[in-house]
This record gives sequence, C-alpha cells and structure tokens, in this order.
Amino acid sequence: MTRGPSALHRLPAGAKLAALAAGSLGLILVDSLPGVLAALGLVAAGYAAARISPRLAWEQVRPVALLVAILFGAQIWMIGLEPAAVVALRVVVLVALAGLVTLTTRAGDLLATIERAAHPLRGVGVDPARMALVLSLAIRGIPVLADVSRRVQDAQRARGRRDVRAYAVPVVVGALRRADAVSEALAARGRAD
Amino acid sequence: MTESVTSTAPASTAPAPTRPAAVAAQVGTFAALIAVFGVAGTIPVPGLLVPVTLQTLAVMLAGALLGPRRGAAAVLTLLALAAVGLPVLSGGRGGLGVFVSPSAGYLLGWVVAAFVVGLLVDRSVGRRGRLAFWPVLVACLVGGIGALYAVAIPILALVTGMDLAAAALANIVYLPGDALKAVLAASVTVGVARAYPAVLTHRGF
Amino acid sequence: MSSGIVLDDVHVRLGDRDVLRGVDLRLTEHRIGIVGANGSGKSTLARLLNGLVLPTRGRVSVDGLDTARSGPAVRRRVGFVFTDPDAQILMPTVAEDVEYSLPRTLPRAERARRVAEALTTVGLAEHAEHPAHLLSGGQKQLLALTSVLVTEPRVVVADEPTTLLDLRNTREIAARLLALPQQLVLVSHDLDVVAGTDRVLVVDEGRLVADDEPGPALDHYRRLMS
Amino acid sequence: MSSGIVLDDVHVRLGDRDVLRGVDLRLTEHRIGIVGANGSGKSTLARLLNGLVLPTRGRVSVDGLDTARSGPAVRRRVGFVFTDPDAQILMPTVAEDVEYSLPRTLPRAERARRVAEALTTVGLAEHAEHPAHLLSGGQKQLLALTSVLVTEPRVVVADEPTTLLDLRNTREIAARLLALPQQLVLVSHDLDVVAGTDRVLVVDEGRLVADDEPGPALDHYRRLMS
Ligand SMILES: Nc1ncnc2c1ncn2[C@@H]1O[C@H](COP(=O)(O)OP(=O)(O)OP(=O)(O)O)[C@@H](O)[C@H]1O
Ligand SMILES: Nc1ncnc2c1ncn2[C@@H]1O[C@H](COP(=O)(O)OP(=O)(O)OP(=O)(O)O)[C@@H](O)[C@H]1O
Ligand SMILES: O=C(O)CCCC[C@@H]1SC[C@@H]2NC(=O)N[C@@H]21
Ligand SMILES: [Mg+2]
Ligand SMILES: [Mg+2]
Repeated sequence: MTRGPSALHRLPAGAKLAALAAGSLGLILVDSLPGVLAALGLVAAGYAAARISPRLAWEQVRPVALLVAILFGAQIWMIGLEPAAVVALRVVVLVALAGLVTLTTRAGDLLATIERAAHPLRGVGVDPARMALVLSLAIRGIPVLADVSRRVQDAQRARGRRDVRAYAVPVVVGALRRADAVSEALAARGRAD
Repeated sequence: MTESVTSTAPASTAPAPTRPAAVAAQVGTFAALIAVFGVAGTIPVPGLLVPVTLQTLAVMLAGALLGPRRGAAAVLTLLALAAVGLPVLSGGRGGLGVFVSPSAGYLLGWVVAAFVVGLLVDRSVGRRGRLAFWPVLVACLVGGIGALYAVAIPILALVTGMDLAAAALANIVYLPGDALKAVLAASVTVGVARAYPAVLTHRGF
Repeated sequence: MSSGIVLDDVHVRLGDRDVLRGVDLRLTEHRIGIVGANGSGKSTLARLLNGLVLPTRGRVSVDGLDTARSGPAVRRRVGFVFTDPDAQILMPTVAEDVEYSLPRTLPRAERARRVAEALTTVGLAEHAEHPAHLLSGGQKQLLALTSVLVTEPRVVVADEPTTLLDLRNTREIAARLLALPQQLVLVSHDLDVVAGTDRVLVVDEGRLVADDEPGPALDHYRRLMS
Repeated sequence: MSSGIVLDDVHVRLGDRDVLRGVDLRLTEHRIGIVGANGSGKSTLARLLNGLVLPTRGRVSVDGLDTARSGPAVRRRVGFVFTDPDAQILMPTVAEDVEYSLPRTLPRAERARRVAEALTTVGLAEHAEHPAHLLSGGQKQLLALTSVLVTEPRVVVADEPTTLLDLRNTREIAARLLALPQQLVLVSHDLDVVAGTDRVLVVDEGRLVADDEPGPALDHYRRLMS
C-alpha cells in the first residue's frame, strides 16, 4: 500500500475531508468539457504528488468504470456526445477525488476527525467519547465475528447442508452473545456507565 | 461515573442491557455483523452497478433485533468505518468513493431501513410481547424494501443523471432478491428469538 | 476398494505457511488420538479427514473415496465434532438441531422418530424443545455429538471436544466418544482422555514426530512440551 | 476498615435458580484457588468479587468496600481476567487495548509510557501496533492480563484463564499469575495449576463443600468428581 509520506499525506484529515466536500459540491457547477477535464487533471496531479502508483489509482475508479461506460453510452443518445462526456467524467473525478483522500489519510486519523466533528453535536445528545468507543468495538468485532461465521460455515459443510437461515441464526446468536460479553468486559474495566 | 445498581436490585451476570455501555456493545457488534455478512454473502453479478449482497439482510436484522435507534446506529457505524476506508462493504470495498457512487443512496437508505424495520417490529412486539413471523415480515417489506427504495432511487437518479422512472426501473432487478431477504430476515428473527430468548429483553422495552 | 483412512504424502499450505508437511498415514485402529502444541497442525490434520481442508499435495482417502473429488460422500461417512459447541448448533431448539442433520428425503415421522431416539440415548429427551443455547456447556457438546451420530457415520472425528468442559463433563463426553462403535479420531490437549485411545499421533510444526501406543507417544509429547 | 475479601452469608439467585447458597468467606491468603463442576457456581463466586454479580442476600466487601454500593471503587481495586481473551480485548490494536484500561484523566504521554512499560514486561512490546486478532491464543491471554495489570489492581481474579490454551501456554500464563505480587483468586479446572495456590475452595451445587490447603482440597474434589 502506498501510504508513503507526501505533503498530501501530512495534510490534516479534517482539511482533506472539507476539501472533498467542497470539491464534490463545486463539481456540480462545472458543466463544460474543458472544465471537467481541468478537474480531472487536477486530481491526477494530486495522485502524482502523493506518489500513488497508476495501478492503485485505477483500483479507485475501477468499481465505477462499468457504470461510467453505460452512462456515457446511454447519454450520448439523449443529450449528445459532449454533455454525455461531461456527466460521465464528473463521476470519475468525484470517485477519484474521494479515493485520493482515502489513500492519503490513515483510518485512525479519519476516525479522530469524525469524533472531533461530532463534538458540536453534544447538544443533541451525541457523545463523542461513546461514539469513539462504538467505532472501536465495531472494528475489533469484525475479526471475532468473522471467526464465528467461519466456524458456522464449517459446521454446515460438515453436516452436508448449506442454507442461509442455518447460517444466519447461529451467527446472529453469536453476535448477541459477543455483545453481552463485551458489555460485561466493559463493566469489569470500570466502564459500565 | 454513577453506579445505578443497588443492593436490592436482582443480581445479573451482565449489566442491564439498557445501560449505555451495553448499548455501545450491541451497536458496535451489530455493525461488525453487517460487515461480516458482506463477506459471507455477496453475489457478484456482472453488469450490475450495485452489488447484490446479504448485507441488506443484516440491516433488516439489525432493525428487527436491536430496535429503531440502535439498529440505525449500527448501520451508521458501519458507514463511518466504510468512509474511513475500511473494507467493510461487500467484496471488501470501502473508502469515500462509495458515497459518491450509485451505492450512495442504498447506503443512506440502509439507515432509514433499519430504523423503519425497528419501529414497526417494536409496534408488533409491544402489542403481543413476542416476535412473530408475519409482523416482522411486514416490517422488513415496508422498511427494508419500501423505505430503502424510496431513499435509494432518487439518489441513484441524481448520481447517474437518469430520470426517476429510469432509476426505478434499473432498481427492479433487486426486488426479487430483496423480497427473499425480507422473508429470510423474518424467519431468522423468529429463530434467534427462540434460540436466544434474552434478545427480547435486550430490545429494552 | 481400500477401507480405512489413508493419507499419502500429504502437504497442506495455508496462506504462506506449510501447515502440514509430508504426512503418510494409514488409520485402521478403532480409536486414534492426536496431540500437539497450539498451531502444530492438529486441527488441519483432523479437517483433512472429511474434506474440510484439502491437501495442497498428496492425497487423502476414506474407504477408497478421495476427499478432494468426493467431498459430500466423504462427509456422509465422516462425522465431525468441533471444539465450540455454540458454533455447531445451527438450529434454534435441541430437537430441530438434531433433525437438521437428517436428509429431507426421509418421511417426517421417521425423522421425528430418529431424533427422539437419539436424544433419549444421550439423556437429552426432556430438553428436546428447549432453546439450544440455554443448555450447559456439557449438554451442548452432547447435543453436537448427537447431531453427528444421528446420521450414523462410519467414522467420528472430534477436534478438542472437551476443551471447554469441566472434569465431570470431560469424562462423560470422553467416555461416550471412546465407547462409540465407530472408528474415532480424537484431537485433544487432555492427556488423560487421549490415554484411552489405541494409537496416538504426535504432531509438531506440521510433521508427525511420533506414532505409537498411548504410553510412549504421550511420554514423547510431554518431553516435547517441557 | 477491614482489609481482604469478605463474603457474609451470600446467596445468589439467577432466573429461577439458587446459584450460590449461604457462602461465608474471608479471603486473606496470597493465592486462592477455586474448583468445582460445570455449573457449580465458580464463575458466579468469582464475579461477586468485583461486583459483576451482586448478592441477592448477604454482603460482599473488598477492603471494607461493599460491592453493591461502591461498584466502581471495587472494580478499580479488583482486576478480572475472563476465560476467553477475545471477549475482553475490546480495542482494535494491542497498545490501544492496554491504554483503554487507563483513566482518561492521565496525561497522554504518561499513558503511553505506562502502556509501553506494561507491554515490555510481558514481552508484547514488538506487537504494540498489531491488530489484536493476529495474536496467538496464548498472546491474547497475555494481553488480556496486561490490560488488567496496567491499572495496578490490588487483587486479580481470573476465571479459567488457561482453559483455551495448550500445555505450554497454560504453564506460562499460570506461572505469571501465581508469581504476581497481588492477591490472586484463580478459578480453574486444571488441578496442576490450582495445586500452586495457598488455599483451595471447592464449590458444589452452589455451596462451599471444602476449604483447605491444595492437597486435601483437591483430593476432596477428585472424590466428588468420580
Ligand atoms: N487459513 C489459514 N491461513 C494461514 N495460516 C493458517 C490458516 N489456518 C491455520 N493456519 C496456521 O496453521 C497452523 C496450524 O493450525 P491448526 O489449527 O491446524 O493448529 P492446531 O494444532 O489445531 O492448534 P490449536 O491447538 O491452537 O488448535 C497454525 O500456525 C495456524 O496459524
Ligand atoms: N443469568 C442466569 N440465569 C439463570 N441461571 C444462570 C444464569 N447465569 C448462570 N446461571 C446458572 O447458574 C449456575 C452456576 O453458573 P456458573 O457460571 O457460576 O457455574 P461455573 O461453576 O462457573 O460453571 P463452568 O464450569 O461451566 O464455568 C449454572 O447452573 C448456570 O446455568
Ligand atoms: O456495497 C455497496 O456498495 C452498497 C450495496 C447496496 C446494495 C443494495 S441494497 C438494496 C439492493 N439489494 C441488493 O442486494 N443490493 C442492493
Ligand atoms: Mg486446533
Ligand atoms: Mg464458569
């Protein structure tokens, strides 16, 4: 993974998130081909500045490649070649920009930013510390439940049966039991409030 | 920190399920559960813009089993993890890109879906004091399909530049699968309530 | 058609690890024990026997059936008991879980009869309609064993089936397993349990380092662990 | 203020079961072992000691603090190690989990220092930034123990902390626990481990049926189990 330090990597996560939001909104106003091409160039320059390999960059937009192709094809008939290219490229730029932020920012920093952003919401009952706890518990829970899921799938295979209900019931019960265990472990660590 | 248990309260091995720490545990764990369902059940259909995934089933289950607020909070937690780039969506995807892609409306719709499913299940449980198949099925159809599509289709139209009718039409491919998932969600919910009766007290009414 | 379990130059590579290396075995004894440190490859060896894991190189066969080519047929022949009773109980209630093992093609009444019979044998009949997850640890493991035995497998493989149990339940489950008429392959950390088998394999770092009667094999293992 | 752990005519009723009945105890020894069959009430007894379970009747106090009235203060004094380390490792990475035990009021640098020190002591320092799920079973239990010890509790209660481990890891964790300067209350099915304590309680069907030095107490337990 290319997370090497660059000016972009070092930029505060909050600034990058704000730039992404502003960029996404601003892009809606751009409706000329030279405009979106310029935006695309700007984003490409960002990838270059962050020293992200073209392969990794492509991975960011690949999931929407098909959509863009279909969109482009369909729109040519309806609105003409150039406007269709604008609509399709806009999606590419958006996704690429979002990918650039994701690639140059550590998950932990983004989480911390989300928590800080939640501080003003304390008035409406959001507790940033609790939010941070829930996010951590979720991250920690994934490998544990993935393990439960694997064991249940093994048990199904060993019994020569596979169906969604006999998968989902034990895995969900496993999740509920884990929730109980976590809640007790929190209490044992003095976090029962 | 206040200790809400007194010496006259009945002893219990776990803190009361309505305590904030217990709620945090449930919400965090169900967010993880939705992520895990994305690994176990994704059907890659070539040509579809948005994946067909069992995560929709997990979203309905979160609403049905945790109730409206905790269910929606579990989905929001999952979305936060996706946003910071963790591979929690089906096919191991994540990152901010999904929120500007055709998936965006569905992801937002999941929050509403879990909430509506939870609300409707709460109503039926409140009346009968237990989880029964038919009311849960209705809740999953209304919340997990109706409410979800109501949010997702307009956003799909917005993101792709299609008009509403075209977006609704494009969305039709998901209907049979989602209907099946609603049936499964109801059956699993009832199964879980029988296997683990404590879940009823966990919903906390 | 050769009977018994045969492993022929079996290698297993998982991720970037050689988990088992060059294992040759012919298991025909009634009760076979497997011991070894954490991560030595015991579970992998056990899983090979019913095709839950397939060899990266070499061949595993049960009564002449290749596990790689005849997975479902092998699994009908080889029942598997896992360590964690919670993960292998797939249905909400005790009776439903046992019934889940039976083929849907059997008439309903016949299935019910066999479930009731199996539950009576292990003394769980009175719990038939109970939520399975409310049973005690020992009862859950008994249920897991029952759900395996109801299909009448020729071989039972058990991967540390008593690890989560206390002395009394360990003894009960171990005694039941060792008394089975079926061939038994038993992975366990509990040397007292393994002592009751007819042949013991000691696994270390993916290799078979001892294969003997329980006495000498367990001595070897104790030396290895100290 | 009386020091030590005192149970005074303690009854615990869970659901419709009397899980503990009339337990009177004064625990002042350095290392105390608890043995008993599955379901006899060992975990309930252990959980009483830090207020995770409260008595339905009677009173439990630690150094004079009533567990029912001073829960948080008792839990700062009594650290608890569970059987399944996965259930008590709450944070994604090793260092984060240890840090989570420390009060938020400590300066950040001080917290980091204490985390690093604690991880170095148990030999997990090089894993500090690793996700917890990549640790082995033994390492996970070591981490769980570290996250308890970093808060410097006066008493450590451990409920079958070696049940999920193999021989080598069992010995390591048991040796560490028995060598702690703190008072230790250790529930275990592993009689070799319990033999290293100073006093052993045998629980059966919710009652204390023996309370003696390890030798005679474990003999009593063995007779009970046979
Ligand atoms: N899917 C996998 N990918 C990579 N390595 C794996 C995988 N599954 C198991 N291993 C590794 O293979 C080795 C053997 O695992 P196995 O489960 O067979 O050990 P074991 O002897 O049963 O241990 P235990 O006593 O802990 O149950 C371990 O080092 C384990 O980490
Ligand atoms: N919440 C509960 N409601 C009802 N009964 C309970 C509850 N928790 C525990 N019990 C019962 O209380 C008894 C004692 O449980 P406890 O967990 O203390 O036993 P244990 O000696 O630790 O057993 P094990 O060796 O299996 O860990 C058991 O019969 C158990 O089924
Ligand atoms: O992972 C994503 O990118 C979002 C997936 C959204 C999937 C939607 S939810 C409703 C419909 N039913 C499916 O199975 N898939 C879509
Ligand atoms: Mg194993
Ligand atoms: Mg216990």
